[in-house]
Amino acid sequence: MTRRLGSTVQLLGPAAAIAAVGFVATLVSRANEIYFLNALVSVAIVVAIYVFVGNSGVLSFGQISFVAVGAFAAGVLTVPLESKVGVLPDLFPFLRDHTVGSATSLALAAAVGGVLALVVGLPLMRLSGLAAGIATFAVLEIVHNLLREWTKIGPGATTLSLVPETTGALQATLGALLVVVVAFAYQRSRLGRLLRATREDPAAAQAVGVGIHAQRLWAFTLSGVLCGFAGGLYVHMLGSITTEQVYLELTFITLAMLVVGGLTSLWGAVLGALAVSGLDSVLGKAEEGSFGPDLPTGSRLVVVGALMALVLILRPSGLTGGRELSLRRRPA
Amino acid sequence: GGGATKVQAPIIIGWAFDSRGNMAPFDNPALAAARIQVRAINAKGGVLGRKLQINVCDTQNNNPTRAKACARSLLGTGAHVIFTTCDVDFATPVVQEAINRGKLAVAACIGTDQMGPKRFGAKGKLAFSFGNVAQDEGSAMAEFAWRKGWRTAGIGTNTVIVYFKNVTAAFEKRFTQLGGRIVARESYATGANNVNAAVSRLNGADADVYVTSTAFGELPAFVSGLRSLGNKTPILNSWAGDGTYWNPKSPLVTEYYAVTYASVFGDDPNKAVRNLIAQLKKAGAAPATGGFVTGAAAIDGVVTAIRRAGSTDGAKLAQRLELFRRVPALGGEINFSKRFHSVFGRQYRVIKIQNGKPSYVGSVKAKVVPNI
Amino acid sequence: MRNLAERRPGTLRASSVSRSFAGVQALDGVTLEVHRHEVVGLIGPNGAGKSTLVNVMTGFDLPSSGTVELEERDVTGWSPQRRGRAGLARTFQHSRSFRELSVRENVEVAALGVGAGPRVARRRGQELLGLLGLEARSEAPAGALAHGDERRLGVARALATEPRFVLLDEPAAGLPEAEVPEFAAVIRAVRDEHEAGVLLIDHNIALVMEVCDRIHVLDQGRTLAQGTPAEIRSNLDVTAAYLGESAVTADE
Amino acid sequence: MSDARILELDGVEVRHGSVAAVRDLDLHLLEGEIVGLIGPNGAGKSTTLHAIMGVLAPRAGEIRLKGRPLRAGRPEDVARAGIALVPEGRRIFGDLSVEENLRLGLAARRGGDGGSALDAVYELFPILAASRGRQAGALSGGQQQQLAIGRALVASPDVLLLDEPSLGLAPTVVDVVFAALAAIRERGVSVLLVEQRAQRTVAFADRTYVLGNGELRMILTPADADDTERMIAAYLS
Amino acid sequence: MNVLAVVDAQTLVDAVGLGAVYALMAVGIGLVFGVLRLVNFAYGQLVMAGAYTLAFTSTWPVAGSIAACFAVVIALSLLMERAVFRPLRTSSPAVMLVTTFAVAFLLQSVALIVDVRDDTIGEPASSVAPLNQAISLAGVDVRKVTLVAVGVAIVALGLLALLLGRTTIGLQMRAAAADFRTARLLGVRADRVIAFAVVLSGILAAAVAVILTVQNPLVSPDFALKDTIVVLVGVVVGGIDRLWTATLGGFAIGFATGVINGALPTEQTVFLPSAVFALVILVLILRPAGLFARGRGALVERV
Ligand SMILES: Nc1ncnc2c1ncn2[C@@H]1O[C@H](COP(=O)(O)OP(=O)(O)OP(=O)(O)O)[C@@H](O)[C@H]1O
Ligand SMILES: Nc1ncnc2c1ncn2[C@@H]1O[C@H](COP(=O)(O)OP(=O)(O)OP(=O)(O)O)[C@@H](O)[C@H]1O
Ligand SMILES: [Mg+2]
Ligand SMILES: [Mg+2]
Repeated sequence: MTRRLGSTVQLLGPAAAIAAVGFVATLVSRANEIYFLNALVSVAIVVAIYVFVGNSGVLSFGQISFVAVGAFAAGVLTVPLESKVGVLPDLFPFLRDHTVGSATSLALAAAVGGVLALVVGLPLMRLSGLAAGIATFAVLEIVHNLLREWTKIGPGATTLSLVPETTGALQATLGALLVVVVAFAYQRSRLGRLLRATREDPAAAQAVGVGIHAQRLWAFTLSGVLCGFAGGLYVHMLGSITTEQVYLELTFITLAMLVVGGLTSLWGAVLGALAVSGLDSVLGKAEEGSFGPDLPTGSRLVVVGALMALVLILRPSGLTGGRELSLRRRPA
Repeated sequence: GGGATKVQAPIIIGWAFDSRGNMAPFDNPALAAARIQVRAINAKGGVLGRKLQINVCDTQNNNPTRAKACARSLLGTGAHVIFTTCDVDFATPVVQEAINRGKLAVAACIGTDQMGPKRFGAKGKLAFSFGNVAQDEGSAMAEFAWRKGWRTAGIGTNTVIVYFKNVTAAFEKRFTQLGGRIVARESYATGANNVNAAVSRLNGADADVYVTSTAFGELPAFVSGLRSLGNKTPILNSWAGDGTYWNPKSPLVTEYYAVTYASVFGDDPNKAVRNLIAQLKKAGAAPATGGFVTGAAAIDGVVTAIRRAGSTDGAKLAQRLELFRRVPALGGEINFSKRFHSVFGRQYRVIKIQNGKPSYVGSVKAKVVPNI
Repeated sequence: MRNLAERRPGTLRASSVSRSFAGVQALDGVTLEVHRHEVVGLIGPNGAGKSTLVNVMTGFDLPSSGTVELEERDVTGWSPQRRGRAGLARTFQHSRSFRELSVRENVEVAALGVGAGPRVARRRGQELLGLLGLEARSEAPAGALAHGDERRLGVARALATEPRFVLLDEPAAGLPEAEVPEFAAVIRAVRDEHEAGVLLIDHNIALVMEVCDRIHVLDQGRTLAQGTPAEIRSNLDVTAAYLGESAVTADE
Repeated sequence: MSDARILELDGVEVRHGSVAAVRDLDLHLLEGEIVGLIGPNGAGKSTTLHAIMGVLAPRAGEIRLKGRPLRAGRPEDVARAGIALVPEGRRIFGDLSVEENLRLGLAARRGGDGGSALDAVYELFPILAASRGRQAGALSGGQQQQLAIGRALVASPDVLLLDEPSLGLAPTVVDVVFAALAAIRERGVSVLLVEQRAQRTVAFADRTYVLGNGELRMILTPADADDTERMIAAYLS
Repeated sequence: MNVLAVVDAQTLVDAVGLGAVYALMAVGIGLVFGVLRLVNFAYGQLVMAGAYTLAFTSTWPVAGSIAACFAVVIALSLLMERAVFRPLRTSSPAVMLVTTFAVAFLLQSVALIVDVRDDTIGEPASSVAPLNQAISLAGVDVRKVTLVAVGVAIVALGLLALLLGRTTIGLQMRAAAADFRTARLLGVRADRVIAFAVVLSGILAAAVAVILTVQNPLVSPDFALKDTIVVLVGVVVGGIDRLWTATLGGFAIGFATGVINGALPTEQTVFLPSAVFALVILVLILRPAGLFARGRGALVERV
């Protein structure tokens, strides 16, 4: 009974935080709303990354490539038909001649992200440690390079514009909630628990019948699905996207969010994403002089960098200590 | 009505710009020049009896979320026209916010043909740039090279952005039309560590001129790379290579040419331009390149359009702008067309740097805008 | 002494297994069988090849030559996890617990790993933590256990897979002398109640002599002797190579 | 044997987070004395040794070496002051060779010839001599244990702390280790020996402290070794 | 091979130059990894700081300017060690790596603020520019800086190999890397040992700063950022566990970049990154411990 209650808290806490952010988004001005939407989409992306990185303990720099293909898939598929030939003249005919609704495009983005993750994960999930880190980084580079240069599948080096802006407060909230619920269900499931065992000690996990490759591949693929979906949310929030926006900087900042929150817990992923994107937005406004005296221009980045470093130095296991939300404090 | 004495509401120009990021070197001077121009226009009574007012918002290195928030808050404060940063990719979130609300979206110095229907579909009719079309610039560079008697060229293309690529492609097209010959084609990209290799190979090619379009760290690497090999062949760059801020002191930059909007070295042939520079200097915003002119020119152009349309309605303004033929503005005449929502046919200043000393050495105009 | 029936329900067999590392012949043609319902002791000096044999039998190492059979199937090329699911469990000489997981989760995950459902896993976890005297620590992270407790957790985890054979690499190392008899009872229970075959490596001679049905002695990668505890105790070679005088006198 | 208390724990309390693993512990070693420390799993034996080395900071009480308080948080200083530890779980450097592991033990050695110290260890544990150049991580469990003991010995400490040194050792080698401890005591080195072989330890040591649940239960003398009841009582409760 | 026929001597010389610079960075990164198990992503920002120092002191005499560069980079390395690496020693590799991201980001943002001259990105540093001049050897232009880079790389690597392999402090460095706590228990003054290694890697970063600014005089906040990423890839592909293999990896990726760039016609290079990184993945799958690692090496851990 108490255990059931405890696990409910683990889901309800993050969900409540997301709902609260979504609710506030509906109260603020149109200009400020975007910051809240951005925070919610960040939650979706970071939790999607957490599904693999947090549970497996394998650092991946490649997840943003699934966000990227999700974003471009959802974007290219929803550019209005009448403009497509003009704006994206080189597309493969089946992409050029079809346009779907935003909801469908999210499903397709998830599918594309998942398929790519599965294909990539098949060979890559045999690796661990730094080799895995660099190999997944190579995936990011390859996907980025293809998206940037191959104009048959997208806009190439130029911005993908004219994407319907359908990620509003409601959609962003529901989207983030969906990702969190899936992530929670996975980590509570048999597969999630087996993967966490491989994280702690691969050899011992094997000894009790757990296949490391298979478990990692499951999580990697699921993470790919969620990343693709989050990418779809992202592009429909911005209405446009460039390959540079879903590349190195996003990779680093989302990983930083995850680690700042606490690498090994869902609550950490949610909290880290909200905290860092919230801080960034507030400082951005402060630089503009919204809160009394102007901060000097550029100091936003310095402060964000310094605070992230500081959290990690003082609390290497993150704001949450890598633990789920709980009613009692666990004895250390 | 009897509103003669009543103060009319100002026409608000919302300007989303990047104060410190990658685009700051282009955005800041353009904005500063625009402010001076607005003051001058207001001193003469404004337009349609209304004063102009610039509201700004810093996109903080063109973070897309920030950019969108900027556009929304500028529109929220009643902006009639939205100005954006000088790169079409960075500008997209702002442009889309504006044109979706039926407002005119203007960039002072975007240099590609993308600012318009080509990028933004039907609503892109509302998007314009007062920068030159890259094709026009490359073509003008070819005219200049031909006039100097250079008959063979070695081309180094920076592939990192479309504008750079378009300039050299247009140069090649026009230069060969004129009868010139390309003896080497090398490419490099910002951040890819291959500019030095490209330099080595260009050095091996015997050409009358080396042509490139680049800025950033690759620019001094390109120039001093060739010069430190003892190569004295002239180098011709686009507006991206204007200014002396990047000049290494050793070896001194020499036999170096760049085309630009205006000479910032005190010797521009146009008195209005020299005046504007003086005022900018006084305001502590001395421009590093000639791009600032576009800020003032854009204000001139928009004001002309407002006058002609008698309104600030986006669609009406766009209609007028498309009809611009040789419309005078600070720094040169402005042409737009249905195809090009960026300026073509403007006169370029050619700057030469010899032994580290920059000076204005003449003007050039593209005779045709090549299809590339 | 148990009556060893002739017909065996199942056998774990290593046949002529050799394994050499750069410059070291860790195993040299070792043949060893463990039947279900029996406890086989594996002893020998440090570096004799005992752990290497366990590694080869459980798939963590490949033999240079020789085969491993599990109940008439050749499993030599199988992965560790496949063998684990087929009923082969082990503990590690260096405890390898899932440090960030709780003690209870450590055991439950092992049950889940071989295909048990969550409910079964929870029940098995409770049982085994009770059996090994770890209930009081069940919610502590495994990384916070004292060394001896961690070794017991290893045994619990191996048993949670309901193995047909379990290979214990020095499970009693670090156990207080006073608790050894209790631990012996656990091993017998594994044999008799869980009906598993046990291969027990330990340097605690008293324990080995007491619970093993048969003992296999390795020295420098080769079989030095095999037999009942009594036979081994009186084997002079074994005394010289391994037991030493003090052990013999102390236990007598 | 002089009566100087070379190492002294005075009312020491050590915590792991909120758990007090050791409480109000008084313990001392005289010069050239072997003192045993036994108790059930989780009693706090290893915690005590870690507190002495300065790895864990006592919450209360004081630890003194030759009358001078030891500062927590700087184990290297403790080691250099003359205390060596054979840690639980061996903690040898798996990627380094056997000889390099031993040479690392010299880091805390104050003067003297490092080379001959190594030779003495090789003589004590011939298997190490035979594996000098091998990667230490490849050694068997018992061989690694011998290496861990040897590594502490080359530092030629004044006080030697051993956390279950006989763990994983073949019976013949256990005899070697106990003999070696007796020998270094003769050189005036003090030894604090944590063991699970209670009976042998009590018989061997000059005094044996029994810990239970973080507290000192009793102190046994060699005479108690044959008193089975007393020994068992020590572990119960 | 045909590809090689296309590559002329000039390309090879330039490729060796790039390879040598990357090798130096690889040594610096590998050294810190060696003692701290920490991949210092902020290494590029040390180089950047050095380059800015050269830019801001470009009116000074060359020697003074270079000395200032070394002083700043070494001081910054020590500061990083004290404020960042030290508290993180017992953290997981992921935390350490991400923290160095944060530090890199921080330093880059500071540079963005410091770099305030007129509205331009970057500062030209040219006091060391004469090193960019070439000497002609058999018709091939060899820039002096290439010779310097190759020389410094060889000497640095040689000295470090001696240091690590032959000296007590080298042994202690390796021990502190493997198990920091136990090393301290043995009396190893791990703080000093690590600070020493960090200073060495700082010295290398300063040398790299000088060499890079010779050819790329304009210093901007993202100076050496891309290079660091490329070198990190090279280091892991080569085998980060050993200084030698890490260095070879760094050299190889620099050299290969140079050669491939020279061999391929301009218009075909757009998909080059995909090809290169596909190769990286292939190597890592086939040899996870690194291309140059002996056997599968450290990967077969005994259980
Ligand atoms: N991965 C390996 N690489 C190199 N040598 C190894 C490896 N594994 C084991 N060895 C060597 O094989 C021999 C046998 O080792 P093993 O661990 O099997 O001994 P053991 O009988 O378990 O000894 P102990 O009682 O000390 O645990 C030893 O000499 C050991 O050094
Ligand atoms: N890192 C840790 N975090 C939290 N608790 C710990 C930690 N290490 C030890 N403990 C707890 O402290 C208590 C004493 O542990 P300690 O390791 O000192 O016992 P011990 O007497 O050495 O036992 P053993 O005989 O099993 O080695 C135990 O309850 C243990 O669970
Ligand atoms: Mg063993
Ligand atoms: Mg202990």
